[in-house]
Amino acid sequence: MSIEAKEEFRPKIVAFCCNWCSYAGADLAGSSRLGYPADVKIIRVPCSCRVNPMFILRAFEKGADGVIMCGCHPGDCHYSTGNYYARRRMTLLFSMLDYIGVENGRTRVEWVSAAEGVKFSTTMNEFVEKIRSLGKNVRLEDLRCRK
Amino acid sequence: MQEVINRAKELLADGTVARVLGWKAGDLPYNPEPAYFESVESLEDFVYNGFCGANLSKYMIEASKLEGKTMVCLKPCDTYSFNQLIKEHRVDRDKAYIVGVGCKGKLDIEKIRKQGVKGIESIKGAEITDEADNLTIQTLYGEKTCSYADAMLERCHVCKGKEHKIYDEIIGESKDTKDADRFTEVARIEAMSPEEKFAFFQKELSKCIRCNACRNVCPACSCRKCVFDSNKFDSAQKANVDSFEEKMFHIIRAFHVAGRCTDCGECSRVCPQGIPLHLFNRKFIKDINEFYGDFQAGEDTEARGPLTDFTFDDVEPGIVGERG
Amino acid sequence: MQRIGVFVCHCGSNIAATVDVKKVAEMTLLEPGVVHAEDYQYMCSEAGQEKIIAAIKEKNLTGVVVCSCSPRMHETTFRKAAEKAGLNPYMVEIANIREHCSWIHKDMEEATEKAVILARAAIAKVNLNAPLKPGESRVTKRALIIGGGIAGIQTALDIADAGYEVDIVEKEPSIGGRMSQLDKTFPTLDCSACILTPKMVEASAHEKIHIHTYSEVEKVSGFVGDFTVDIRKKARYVDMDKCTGCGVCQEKCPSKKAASEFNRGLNTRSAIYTPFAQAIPNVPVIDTENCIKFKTGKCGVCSKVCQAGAIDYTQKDEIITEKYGAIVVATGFDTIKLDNYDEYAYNQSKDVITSLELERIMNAAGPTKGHLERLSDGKAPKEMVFVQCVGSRCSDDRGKPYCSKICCMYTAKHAMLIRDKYPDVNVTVFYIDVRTPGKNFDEFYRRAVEQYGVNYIKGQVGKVIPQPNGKLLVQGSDLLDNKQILKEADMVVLATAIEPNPGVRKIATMLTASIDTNNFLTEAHAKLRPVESPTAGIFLSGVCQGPKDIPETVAQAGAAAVKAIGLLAKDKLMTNPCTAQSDELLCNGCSTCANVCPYGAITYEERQVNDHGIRETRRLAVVNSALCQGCGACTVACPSGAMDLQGFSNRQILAEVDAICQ
Amino acid sequence: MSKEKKQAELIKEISGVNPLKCMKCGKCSATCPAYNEMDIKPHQFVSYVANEDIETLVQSKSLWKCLSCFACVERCPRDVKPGKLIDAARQIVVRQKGQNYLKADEIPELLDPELPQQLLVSAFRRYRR
Repeated sequence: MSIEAKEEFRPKIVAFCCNWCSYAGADLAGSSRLGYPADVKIIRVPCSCRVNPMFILRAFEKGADGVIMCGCHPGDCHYSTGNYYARRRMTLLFSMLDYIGVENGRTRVEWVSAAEGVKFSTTMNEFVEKIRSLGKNVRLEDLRCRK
Repeated sequence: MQEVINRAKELLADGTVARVLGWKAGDLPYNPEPAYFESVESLEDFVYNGFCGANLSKYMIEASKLEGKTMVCLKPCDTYSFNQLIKEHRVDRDKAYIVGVGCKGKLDIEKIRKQGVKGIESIKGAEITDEADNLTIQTLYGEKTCSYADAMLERCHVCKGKEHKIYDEIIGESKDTKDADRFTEVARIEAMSPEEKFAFFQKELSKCIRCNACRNVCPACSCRKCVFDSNKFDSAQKANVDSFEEKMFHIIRAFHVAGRCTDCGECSRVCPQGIPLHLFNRKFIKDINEFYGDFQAGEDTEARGPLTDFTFDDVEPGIVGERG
Repeated sequence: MQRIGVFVCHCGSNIAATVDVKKVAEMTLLEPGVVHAEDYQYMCSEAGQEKIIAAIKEKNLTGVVVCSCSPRMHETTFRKAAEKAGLNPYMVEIANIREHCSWIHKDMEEATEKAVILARAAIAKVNLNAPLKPGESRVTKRALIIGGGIAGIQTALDIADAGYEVDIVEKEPSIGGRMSQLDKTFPTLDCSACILTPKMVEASAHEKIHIHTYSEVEKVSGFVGDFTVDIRKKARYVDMDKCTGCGVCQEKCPSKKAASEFNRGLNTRSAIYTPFAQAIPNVPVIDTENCIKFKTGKCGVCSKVCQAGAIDYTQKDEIITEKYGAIVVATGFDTIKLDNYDEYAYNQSKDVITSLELERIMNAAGPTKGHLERLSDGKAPKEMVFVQCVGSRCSDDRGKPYCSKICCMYTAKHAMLIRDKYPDVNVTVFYIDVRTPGKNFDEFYRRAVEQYGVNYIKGQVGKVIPQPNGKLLVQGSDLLDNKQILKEADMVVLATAIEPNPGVRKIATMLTASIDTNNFLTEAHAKLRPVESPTAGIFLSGVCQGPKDIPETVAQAGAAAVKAIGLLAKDKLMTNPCTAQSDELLCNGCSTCANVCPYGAITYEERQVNDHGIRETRRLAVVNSALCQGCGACTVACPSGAMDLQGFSNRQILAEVDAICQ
Repeated sequence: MSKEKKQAELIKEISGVNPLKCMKCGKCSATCPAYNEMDIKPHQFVSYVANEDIETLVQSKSLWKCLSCFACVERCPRDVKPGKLIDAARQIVVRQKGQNYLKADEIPELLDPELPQQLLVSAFRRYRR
């Protein structure tokens, strides 16, 4: 058996956060120094309803191992109704990914308010843990995109 | 068929319509193709038989732009697509004279071939007026018979009903040919392990040659320019490879028509590779029905589609994992 | 190709302690389009901003990426700096390497790597940025107040006094609201009508205030500064201009069996009625459900007796459309229904009443002319029991989870008034806690106990059992004595929880104002913006925002007025340039986007297009950029990708995705 | 974990009640038909569990005086349900004796058609986990 240290799996995780609640929640997690792994990279969108399923599939195609979308809690959307549409879209998309055999834990939606820094941090920790346990995304990645 | 032709002649002659949208015989006995007829004489080529599966609703998008009315022949299930197109302002109701044509289930030549029938010369029993329960097929190797029901398209086994949802007049009788549950196959896949599901779709989708037939025939895929042909998402189509790309294409295609797809089954009918593409659309339909209540696109021209609607207590996306 | 400058901030040691800022600057220089990169102690400082300005000028930068704190913190600062240097402010993007990186990671190498990736994503985005210009919209100098209770009246008066036109829409036939139903007010015990009616008169006489009673808001469109509102003025069947308010019609009306809403159904009124004597306007309405003329076609007594000829049975609902710059919601409250609280026997006994009903009983203009008596037999009560927290502070689905806030004080008031007027009546109050934060509030409550001998028992009532002898057996607990108490009472008064007016959810939906699970309207910020809705141009006044008493309501009404005045005082508003736009060559005209737009910002028009030589008329989506708030719901709903969001375009977000997943 | 804490946790687990939700209104005691028979009153049950003094609770007379009429469960505005706590405390006593008197799986065999329905229901209520 090789004595070489096995390189730790460092997943690539994309988090779409709405500007008004979740991005602010992530800021709060930061200013409260509530850590989560550096594997998570946040993309700011105005609202969870801006997240096109195409963005999520594209992330996977380019080699992301997990994609999480965060938005305001239902009922609290800055644009009143955006997250309700996002909820339906993501439910259907996730169900479809599950249907074609993608491990269910690779996608997640979490509602995080601007006050929920703790929730943001715990959610990200959990999610990274989950992705680590699932391992590398091989079912959705386009191998030609691998560098 | 003659009744439809006669009526078409009348409508053309009295100027009610400027053209007739129907089917004409193809080069083989089982591949009639959609066609316009602009004169009484040209109607000699008009056919309407069991192989006229093509849904003519989508042709009305272009026909709506033409001068004068178009008489369009729609089968009961085609009228759902037509309604959906009205809802999306893609066709002009006033430009269409809808003749609801009778339908007793449409035939799938592949189903006949799968029964070992080769070298087909002619087929009897496919005429719409025929009461025969069997098809009599003249082949190079002699006469074969096969039951009409066994030769039907998959979609006819899950027929939505014999009722035309929109029409100006109805010619001919229709029959409800439903004898199966349309979600059986979806449920069978859902019950598989992730590995099995992945293997199943990997196998099916790797057959895809990105010919776009599914997209071009689909009455819901009526975009002037498809996202897969535009630079808006850097998603313009690429060559066929055994990778994620086909899945991306088919998931997004199904997603774009989710809540709008009437389950007409044209995508699967025209796929040259025989990929059961309707399984994507049906999955969305099944989920929509389960999560948000039964919805049939094209039932009417008013109802809000499930993806442009919501309730305050919709299920959370986490349901997908919880359901197991 | 853009010429991009990258500016990496140390934020003192906030960033530099965990992120190798020099390395970040160095690495970003390798990215496409980057022609300049530097780091500095404090980018947001005057000197830091100067560096950005200088670099933009010297190197002809077309785009700027600042790697610093959250864009929520300093995006505006850096955009302004860029603007000073002559660069379009929307060519600036922020990579958040503080809150999202240095503050949450400990390992320098890891944090630096992440900071580089975040910078790379921002660079990828800026590469696709285009200059944006905010639009301007005008402000209509007129305010709409929804609800004509004390909150609405006070807000209207304050706004009108500042010189702006104000319309009040009240759904009842008169303004006045709940306060007009109250008898006395705590903690001073002055008569409610005596302090309210002058305000009502003042509002109705104010030249800038226009009151629409018996009216409801039907439709709201538009946005801050420029709302268009349809108001339905329900048919009164009485001509407002002709009616003199003499009251003869009400007197002569033969149909007198309708339950009086104003008296909480404790007595009846005529079919043609004003809710109360001091109603404003003092013009009755005909309740068609009870009017004999409307039911059978025969009668017409009111018309015959009206000397002014004001009765008009043919009147129709009228819709008026008006433009407003600001809208204040002052829809108030009602008490909850007690159908789920069988244990208090409210539906079984007439002598179990709510506190609001007691207000009417105590009021000289009320159903008993102000005499305290049992509604079942008219007898004067000897034993009265008050039950606190009925339906308030309940975590089950029967009641409300919040404290209704006003009950402790009005119960002390009732107890005191009864003991004062009827010293022979024993008053017992069952309470869980007595909550009296407020000026002179606790003193008031102590007076009830010490001076008036009201018997306060700590413990809740479990059951009220009507007895065959007409009495009410009250079963409660005394937690301090650790006893179960059985008490015979003549009347039981329930301090019923209050809830926002049931119609408020519909109004909130029309206004796209957010509302919480209890149907209270949400503030823009719970502490710092308590009278504003998150939806711009919508302000909150009174109980629609949360339970409060009269002084608080009046204070908040004034605050809402000031906020509205602040808006109305402006001539123009700048609009967010990050709005949706439709590519006319891709648009199908299918209306899917319009279906999901929360602002009604998308309309359709038939327009001639030239699609690569094909000239045809097409149905196309058009975004009103003044209405669009930039949520992006339409961009995902659009199947062809025709709809895109400026500043957050599909390609920009995908570029970020690609940069992160690289 | 101390023995007291363990027992309190067990009661919370069996009853599914969070005693911290109690706002000490006393409606449970107000409504209890067996109140006068009890040494520890229904509302006090909640604080005994919250204070982890289960020993006193299980020694009390009240434990066996509760009729399980569930009036307190029905009327509690805070979802605290003292009746369920009492039920859980009774179970603890039963279990302390070293055995479960009934296991859910064995019930069908033990069913006696002569047995009154009400007794059965009350047995289920008392002995189910």
